[in-house]
Amino acid sequence: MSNTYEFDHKQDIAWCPGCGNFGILAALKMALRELEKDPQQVVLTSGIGQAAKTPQYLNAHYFNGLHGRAIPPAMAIKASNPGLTVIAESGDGDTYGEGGNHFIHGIRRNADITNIVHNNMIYGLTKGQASPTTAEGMKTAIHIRGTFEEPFNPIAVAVALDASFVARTNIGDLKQTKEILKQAVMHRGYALVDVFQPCVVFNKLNTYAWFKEHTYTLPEDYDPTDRQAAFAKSIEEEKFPLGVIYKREDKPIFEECLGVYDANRDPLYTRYHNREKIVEVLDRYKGE
Amino acid sequence: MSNTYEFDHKQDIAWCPGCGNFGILAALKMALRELEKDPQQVVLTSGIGQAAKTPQYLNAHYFNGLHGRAIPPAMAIKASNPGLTVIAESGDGDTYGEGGNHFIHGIRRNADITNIVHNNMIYGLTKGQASPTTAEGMKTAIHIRGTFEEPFNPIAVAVALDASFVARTNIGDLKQTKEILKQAVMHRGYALVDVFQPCVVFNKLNTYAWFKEHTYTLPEDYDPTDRQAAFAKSIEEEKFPLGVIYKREDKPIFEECLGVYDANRDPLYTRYHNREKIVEVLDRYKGE
Amino acid sequence: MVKNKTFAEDVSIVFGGEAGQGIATIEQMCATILHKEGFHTFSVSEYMSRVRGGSNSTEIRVSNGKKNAFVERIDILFPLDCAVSGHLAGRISSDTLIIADETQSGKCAEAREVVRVPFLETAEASGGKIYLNVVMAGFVLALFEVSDSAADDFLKNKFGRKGEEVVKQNMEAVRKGWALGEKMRKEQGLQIVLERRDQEKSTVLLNGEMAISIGAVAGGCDFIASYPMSPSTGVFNGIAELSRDFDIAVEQAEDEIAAINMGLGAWYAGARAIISTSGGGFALMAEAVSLAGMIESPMVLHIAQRPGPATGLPTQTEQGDLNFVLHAGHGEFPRVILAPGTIEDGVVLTQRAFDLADKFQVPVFVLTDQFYMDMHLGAQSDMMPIEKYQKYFVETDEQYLRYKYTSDGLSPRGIPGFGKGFVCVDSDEHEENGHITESHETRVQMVDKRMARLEMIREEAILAELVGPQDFSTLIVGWGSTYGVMREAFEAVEKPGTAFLHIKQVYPLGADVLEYVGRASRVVVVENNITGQFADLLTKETGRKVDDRIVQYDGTPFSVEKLTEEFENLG
Amino acid sequence: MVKNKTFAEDVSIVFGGEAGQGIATIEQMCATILHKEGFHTFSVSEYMSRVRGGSNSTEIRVSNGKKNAFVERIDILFPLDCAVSGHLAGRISSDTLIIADETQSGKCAEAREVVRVPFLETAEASGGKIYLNVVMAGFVLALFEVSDSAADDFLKNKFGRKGEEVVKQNMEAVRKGWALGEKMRKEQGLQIVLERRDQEKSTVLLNGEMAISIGAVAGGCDFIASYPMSPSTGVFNGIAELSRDFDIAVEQAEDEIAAINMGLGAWYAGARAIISTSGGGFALMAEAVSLAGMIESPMVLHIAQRPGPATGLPTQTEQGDLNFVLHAGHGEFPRVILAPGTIEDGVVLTQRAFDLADKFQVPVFVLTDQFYMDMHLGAQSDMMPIEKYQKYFVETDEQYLRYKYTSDGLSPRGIPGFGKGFVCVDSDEHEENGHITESHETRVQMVDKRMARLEMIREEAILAELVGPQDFSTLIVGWGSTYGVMREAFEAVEKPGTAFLHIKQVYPLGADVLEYVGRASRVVVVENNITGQFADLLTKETGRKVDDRIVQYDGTPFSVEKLTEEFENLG
Ligand SMILES: Cc1ncc(C[n+]2csc(CCOP(=O)(O)OP(=O)(O)O)c2C)c(N)n1
Ligand SMILES: Cc1ncc(C[n+]2csc(CCOP(=O)(O)OP(=O)(O)O)c2C)c(N)n1
Ligand code: SF4
Ligand code: SF4
Ligand SMILES: [Mg+2]
Ligand SMILES: [Mg+2]
Repeated sequence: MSNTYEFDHKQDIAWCPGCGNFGILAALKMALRELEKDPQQVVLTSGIGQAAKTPQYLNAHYFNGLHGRAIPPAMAIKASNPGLTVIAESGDGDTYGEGGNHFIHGIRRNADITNIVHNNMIYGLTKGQASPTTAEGMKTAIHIRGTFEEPFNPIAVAVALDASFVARTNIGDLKQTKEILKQAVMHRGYALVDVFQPCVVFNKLNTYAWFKEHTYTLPEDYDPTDRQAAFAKSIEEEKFPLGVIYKREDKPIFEECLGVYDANRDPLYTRYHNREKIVEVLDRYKGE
Repeated sequence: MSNTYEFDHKQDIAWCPGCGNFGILAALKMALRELEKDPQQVVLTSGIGQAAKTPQYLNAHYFNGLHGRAIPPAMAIKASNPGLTVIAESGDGDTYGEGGNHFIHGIRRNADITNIVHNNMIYGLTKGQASPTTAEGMKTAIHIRGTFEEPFNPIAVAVALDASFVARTNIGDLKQTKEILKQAVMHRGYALVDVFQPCVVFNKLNTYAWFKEHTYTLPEDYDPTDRQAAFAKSIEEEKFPLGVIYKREDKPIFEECLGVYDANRDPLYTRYHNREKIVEVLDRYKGE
Repeated sequence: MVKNKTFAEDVSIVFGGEAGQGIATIEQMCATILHKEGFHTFSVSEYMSRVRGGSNSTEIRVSNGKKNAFVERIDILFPLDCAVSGHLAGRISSDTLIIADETQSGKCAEAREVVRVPFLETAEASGGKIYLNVVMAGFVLALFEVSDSAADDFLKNKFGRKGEEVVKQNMEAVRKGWALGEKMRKEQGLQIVLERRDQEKSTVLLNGEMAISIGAVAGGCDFIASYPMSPSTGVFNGIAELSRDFDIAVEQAEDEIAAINMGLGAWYAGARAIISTSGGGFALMAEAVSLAGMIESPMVLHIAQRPGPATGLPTQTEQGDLNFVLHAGHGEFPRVILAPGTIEDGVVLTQRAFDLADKFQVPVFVLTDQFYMDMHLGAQSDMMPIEKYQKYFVETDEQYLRYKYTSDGLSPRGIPGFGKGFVCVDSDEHEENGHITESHETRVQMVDKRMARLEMIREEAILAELVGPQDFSTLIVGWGSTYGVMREAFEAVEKPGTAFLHIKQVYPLGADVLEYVGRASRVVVVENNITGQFADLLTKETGRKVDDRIVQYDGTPFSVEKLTEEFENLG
Repeated sequence: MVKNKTFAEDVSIVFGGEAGQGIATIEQMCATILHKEGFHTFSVSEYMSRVRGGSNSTEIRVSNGKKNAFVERIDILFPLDCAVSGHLAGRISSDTLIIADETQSGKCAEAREVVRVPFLETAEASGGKIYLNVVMAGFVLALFEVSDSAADDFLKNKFGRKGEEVVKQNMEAVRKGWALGEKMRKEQGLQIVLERRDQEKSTVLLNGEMAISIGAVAGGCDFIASYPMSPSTGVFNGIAELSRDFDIAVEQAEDEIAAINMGLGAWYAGARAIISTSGGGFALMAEAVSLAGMIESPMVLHIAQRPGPATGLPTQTEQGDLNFVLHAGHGEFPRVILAPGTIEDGVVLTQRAFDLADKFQVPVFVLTDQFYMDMHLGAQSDMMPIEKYQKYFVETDEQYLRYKYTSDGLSPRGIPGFGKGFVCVDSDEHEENGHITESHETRVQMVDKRMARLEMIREEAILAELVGPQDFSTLIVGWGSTYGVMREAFEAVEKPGTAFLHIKQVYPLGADVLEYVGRASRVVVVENNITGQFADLLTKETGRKVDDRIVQYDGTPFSVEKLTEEFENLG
C-alpha cells in the first residue's frame, strides 16, 4: 500500500474529460510504482498551469510553486537532500515560456532530477493562448492573425546544450511513456521528457490522432549518444521521433559538485554548524 | 560629419586599458560608417555591464536599460519604428545569463535587429564571477571549487532555434569583426554576433593570445545555410570557428507580422486613431 | 409550482453550473438582449480556475432603480447541473425560486422545493445537451415578455462564424426554451414586470474588460505586449480584438519582464504602450517600473487584482495589491494610480492614464480586479467623451538633452528619428544628456527633478465623486470596483449626515480628498482586503486617521446585503 | 614642510586614487594592523562603478573615543594619482595635510601646499609601480609609531598564495615606505599620538559584508543561491569563503528569480537558505517573496541598498528601498525587516533572522546598504554571542497536515523524507493538507492564520537601542547603517532632554518603540533617502506623526559634520 501513490480519499481532479494529462498522471504513477520508489522519498515540483496541477493528484510530497519556476526549487531540493527522487513537472508554457531561462540553465546545472513537460502546444489553464511550441499560423484570441514564429524546439535546444538525457514521448502511447519515464527517473543527471499531450478543449489541431500521425518511434538501433545524429533527429519536422533522443552519462552532477557531500551524504537538514568553529572564525579577526 | 559617430566633446570611457571592448566599439563605428548609416536613424539598446556601456561611447540614440533586458526594448523599438536601425548590445552574462529567456524567444520572434554580444566569458563589471560562457573549472570568489557546468553554447542554441543569422568573431581580428557586423546589420531579421572579447583584468585564461590560438576562420566555401553542418561547427571544441555560421533568409520578421505595416510603413508615432471609429465601436454596444 | 410570483422592482437571476456548460453565453445573451429591450441590467460571474467541471455561477440583476451591484440574494436560481456548490447553496433562501431540469437531482433539490422544467429534454430535442444553455436563456427571456425572436441577432453574431446551421439550431433552441418560459409565466403566474426605458437602450453595455480596452484605444494605445494571466487577460484579448479596427501592435511576450521592457521600448520610440497583467505577473515587472521611474518614461499598466499571495485564488476578486503597486520598484520616483468604479470610469480613466503618463513621463496604473473585469453594465456615452488625444513628444534639435533642467520641471521628451538630436536614456543616474554620471550634485538635481512631478500630478488630480450631502459628518470612503455596491448600500441605508466618497485617483490624492476627509468627523473606509491598505494610504496622504475599516477578504466581492448591514451597524 | 603637527584625539586619513591602484589593500592593511596594535579604527571606502580609472577613496579614522562614523573632514590626504575628483576636492580644507608623490602634479597640488614624498620612486625601487600602495601604507604605519615588521603577518596572509618572492618584495616595500614615514615623523614632527588599548585588540575587526556572512553561518545557513550585484556581492563572496570551513551549498544562479526559488526549495527540503541581493535584483524576487508568504516558508533575504531607481548609482549608498521591501509581493502576508547599525548588529540580527524565519515561517529581511557593507569596525565578541541554533521543523506522522490549524497559530513545518507524512505546499490557496482549494471559508481561515503571525512576531520584537536620557522630550530616531554617525553627532551636540533611538527591527515595530515615540514631545527621523520612508512607517505603525525629517539622497552616507549641524539646528 505504501507505494501506491493513490489517495485514501476521493481526489477531485480539475482536468477536462479526455485530457491527455490523465494519461501522463497514470504513466507517472505506474513508472514510480514499477521502480518501487517509496512515495515518502519522492518530491514533485511544479509551476502553474493544467499540467502543473499533476503533483496534487498523486500521493507524494510536492512543492507547487510559481508559474515558470518548477526547475529551480527542484534543483535546490535535490541539492539539500540528494536521497530524494525529485521530479519537476509542468506545461510547455511554464517550462519553455515563462521558465525558459531556468530550462536552459537547469540543463547546464545538471542536477539529478527528472523534468516532465506536458507539451500540449497551448496555454491550457488560461484558456487557449499560444505557447512557445504552438504550431505556426494558429489563431487565438490574441494572435488574431495567427502566430508567425517557428515553434520552440526543446529537443534541439537540449541537445545544443548537451543535456544529459533528452527524450520525447506521446501520451497516446501510455506504455512507452511509462517506460521512458522510468529511464528518465533512473538516469543520473538532468533528464528531460517532453510528452506530447492533447488538450481537447483549446488545441483543435494537435489531437490524439494528429500526434499519432506525426510521430514515430526511434528504431532499436538508434544510438542516442551521437550528438550530431541526435540533432538531426531533433529537427525532423514531418514526423517527430519518439524515444530517448540523446544521452550523456559522464557529466558532472550539480549536487555532487557542491562540496557538501564529499565527506558524507547526509541531507543538510541533519547537520549543524560547529559553534566553536564559528567562534574560531571570529577570532581570526581579532587584533590579538 | 553627420555619420562619424564621434562626440564633439571628450568622452570619458570607463573601460580598463587594453580591454577588448575598445576594439568592438571601434569595429561597430567603422561598420556603421561604412554602411553609411545615418546616426540619427540608429538606436542602440543595452543592458548593464561593461559591454553594456558601449552605446554611451558612440554618438547615436540609445536606450541603456536593465541588466539582461537589451533585447525586448530593441524589438519593441523596431516594431514601433521599422525605419530605425536597431542594435542590441550587451555582455555574455547579460544576454545569456540574466537575459537568457529573451535571447531564446528573441531569436524566435526574429525582429530585424542586430544583437552584439561581447563574450568575455566573465562578469566584468561585478568583478569576475563566472558567466554562462565561463570555461569549466575556473575558480572565482564564488566558485571556490571552480565552475563545473559545461559553458553555455550560444551558437549551438541559436542554430537549434533556427535563428536567421548566427555569427561569431574575435575582436583580436578587428577587420573581420567589422565585416561581419556589417553583414549582420544588413541582414533582414535577427542577427546574432557573438564577439570573443578579452577581459584583461578578470579573465586570465581567455586572453588575446588564447582566443587567437583557439579560433579559426571558416573557409570561403563553407555553406552557412546548411543547418546540420552549422550545428557540427557550433559544437567544435578544440578551436572555435569564426564567421557566419548559420543563416536563413526566409523567416517571417516580427514587425512585418504585426499587421500595422501592411497598409503603410509610417512609424507608429505619426499615427492617431480615428476618433469617430472609436465612437462607432462604442455604439456597437448600444442597445438601440 | 410557482403560483403568482411577481418581481416588480428588482430581480436577481442566477445560473449555476460547471465550467464548460456555457454559463458565460447565458449571461452574455440575457444581458445583451434585456439591455436591448430597455431593461436596466447588471451582471457578473464568478468562476473557478478550471476549464471543465467545478461550479461557476453568474448573476443577472435587472432593476428599475439602476442597481449595479452584486447581491447575495437569489430570486430565481437555474442550476444547470444541480451540483450547486457550498457557496451558492449558502445564498439560497426560502424566497429563492429554484427552477431546474426535471431529470436532475442533487443537493439543491433535497433541501428545497424545486420547480421542474424539461430543459434537458428540450435541449436534446434541439440537437443535444450543448443547447441547454440557450434553452434556459430563452426561458428567461420569456419571463421578461421579450419576443421569441429577440435573440436572433445576438445568435447570428455569436455563432455566425460556425455556419448557418448552427445559428438556426440555436434559434430553435431559444424558441423552445422561450415557449417553456412563456408557459410558466402564463400558467403559473411567474411575472417579471420591470420598466423598459429608451434611455437604457442608448447606454453602452460593456464589461470591465472592454471598458479598459476601449479606454486604452481612446487614449491612443497602439502597442500592447503582455503575458496572459487571469483576470487581466480580458484586456489583452480586448485590445487584440480592437486591433482589427485600429493600428495596434499586439505581442504576447515570453514573460512579464519582456512585456514591460517592450512597453518601455515602444514608448521610447514614440508609440503608446499598455501592459495588462495581474499581481503575480506584475511582481515580475517591479524592476522595469523602477526603470520607467529612472528614464522618465511614460508607461501605462493595467493591473487586474485577484486574491494573493502567490497564485492565490486565480479567478476570484480582491483589492489586495494596492500597497504593492504603490511601492513596487526599488528607489524613489513618482507614479499615478487610477481605479475605476463604473464602466464610464474604465473608459475615461484609462484614456486619461495615457495622457498623464505621456505628459508627466511617469508610470500610470489602472488598478482593477476580477469583479470589475467581469461585471457587465450599461454606460452613458456622454459620461465618457472620446477626446482627441495629444502626443507630448517633441521634435529634437541638435542641442537636444533628454533630461534638460527646465523651468516647468519637465524635460521635453524626444524620440529617436524625429528631429536632429540624439535621444539617450540611461538606467544609471545620468546627466542632462542622458549619459551616465556618478556626480553627487547631479544626483541631487535629478532626484529633485524626478520627484517634483508628483506635486504637479497632484494638482491635476482627477476629482473624487461625492454622493450624498456636502455637509456630512460621517464620510464613507471607497475606491475602485466597490463603487456600485457601496452606492447601493449607502442609498439603502439613508443615514442623515453621511456621505459616500468614491476615490478614482488613488495616488497621489488630490486636494479635494484632503478637504473632504478634513471636515469629516468620522471616516470609514471600505475595501476588499484584510489590512485596509487604502485606509493606511489615506492616513499617510492626508494625516487623517481612519476611524473604521470595513474589510472583506474571502475572494468574493462585497454584496449589497453585507455592506448595508455594515453601514447600519455604524450607528 | 609639515612642522610639528600632532593628532592626539582623532585622525582622519584619506587615500584617493583610481580603481585598480590598490586603495582597498591600503585600507585593509592599515585598518588590520592599527587594530592589531590596539588603536580604535574605523574605515570606509567609496568607489565608482568601474574596474580601472575613475576616482575612489578610502577613509581611515583612528580615535581615542570610538568614533565609528564617516567624517567629511580630511586630516591627512594621500592622493595616489593626484587627480582628486570634485567630490574629494570639496572635502579638502586649509587644515588638510596633503602628502603626495614628488613627481605628481594635478589639481590637488595647484590649490594647496603639498608635502612631497618620493613614493613612486620608492615603489619603483621595490619592484614597480604596483607597490605604490604598500609603500604608502608603510608610511602611514610609521606615523602611528608601529614597528616596520608589524605588517609582515598581514602580507604573508594576503600574498602567500602568490609565492614567497611576492611576499618578500611587499615586505621590503612596506619597510621602505615606513622609513619615509619615520623620517617625516621625526624630522618634521608629524605625530599621531593616539591611545592603544588591549581591549581594542580583543575586538573583532570586520566589515559589514563579513558581519552578515558570519551572522548567517551562526544562524545555521547552509545554502546560498544568489546572483552577483553590487553592493550585495560581498556577502555572497563571504559565505562562499566560509563554505571552506562549513557545510554550505553555494550556487550562483542564472538570475535572481532562480536564486530565490532555489532558496525556497532548499528551505522546503530542510536546509537554511539565504539570498543576497540589492534593490534591482530584489525587484525580480517580489513574486517569490509572495510565494514564501503563501506557502509559509521561512526565507532569509539580505538586501544591500544602493541609490535607485533602476541601475542608479551602483556603488554608492542609500536607504531608499525600505518601502519596497516592506510591500514587495502581491497579496497580504507578514514579513520581518531587520536593519543592523553596528557590526555586532550584523552578526546578531542575521543570526536572529534565521531563527525568526524558521520559527514563524515568514520571509525575514536583513536590510543594509553600501555604506554598511564597506565599513570596517571592531566589534565586541561578548556583544555577539554565537548561540546554538534551533531547527524548528518536525518529524511528520501519517496524519501530517502542512497547514494544520493549531491553537498557537503556527502549523508545524515538516520536510519531505523526515517522518511518515507528506509535505505538500501550494502557491494556490489551499486546505490544511496543502491541496488547492477555492473555498471561501478556507480562504478566510488561511488568511487569518497567515496574518496572525505578525502580532506574534511583534511581541518578540528585537528591542530598539536608546542612547541618552530616559526622560527625553525630543527623540531622534534612526535605523540601520546610520547608527555610528547619528550616535557621534548626537553625543557631540549634547542637547539636554534629547535622546537617540536606533531601530534594529524596522518591521514590525515593537511595543518599546511605540512607548518611546508615544512619550516624546518631538520626534525627528533621520534617514538616507528623499521621502522619509521610515518616518512614514513609524507613523503608520505607531500613529505618531513625525515632526522633523532629516534626509540625504546624494548617494553618500551622512557625515558627522552634516548631522551635527542638523542636530544643532533642531534648536
Ligand atoms: C507570473 C505568472 N504569469 C502568468 C500566469 C498565468 N498562467 C497560469 S498557467 C499559464 C499558462 C499555462 O500554460 P502551460 O504551462 O502550457 O500549462 P497548461 O495549462 O497548458 O497545462 C499562465 C500564463 C501566472 N500564474 N503567473
Ligand atoms: C537585476 C540585476 N542583477 C544584477 C546586476 C549586477 N550586474 C551588473 S553587470 C553584471 C554582469 C555583467 O556581466 P556581463 O554581462 O558579461 O558584462 P561585462 O561586464 O562582462 O561586459 C551584473 C551581474 C544588475 N545590475 N541588475
Ligand atoms: S484545458 Fe486542455 S490541458 Fe487543460 S485540462 Fe482541459 S483538455 Fe487538459
Ligand atoms: S573589467 Fe574586463 S571587461 Fe571590464 S573594462 Fe576591464 S578589462 Fe574590460
Ligand atoms: Mg500547455
Ligand atoms: Mg562578460
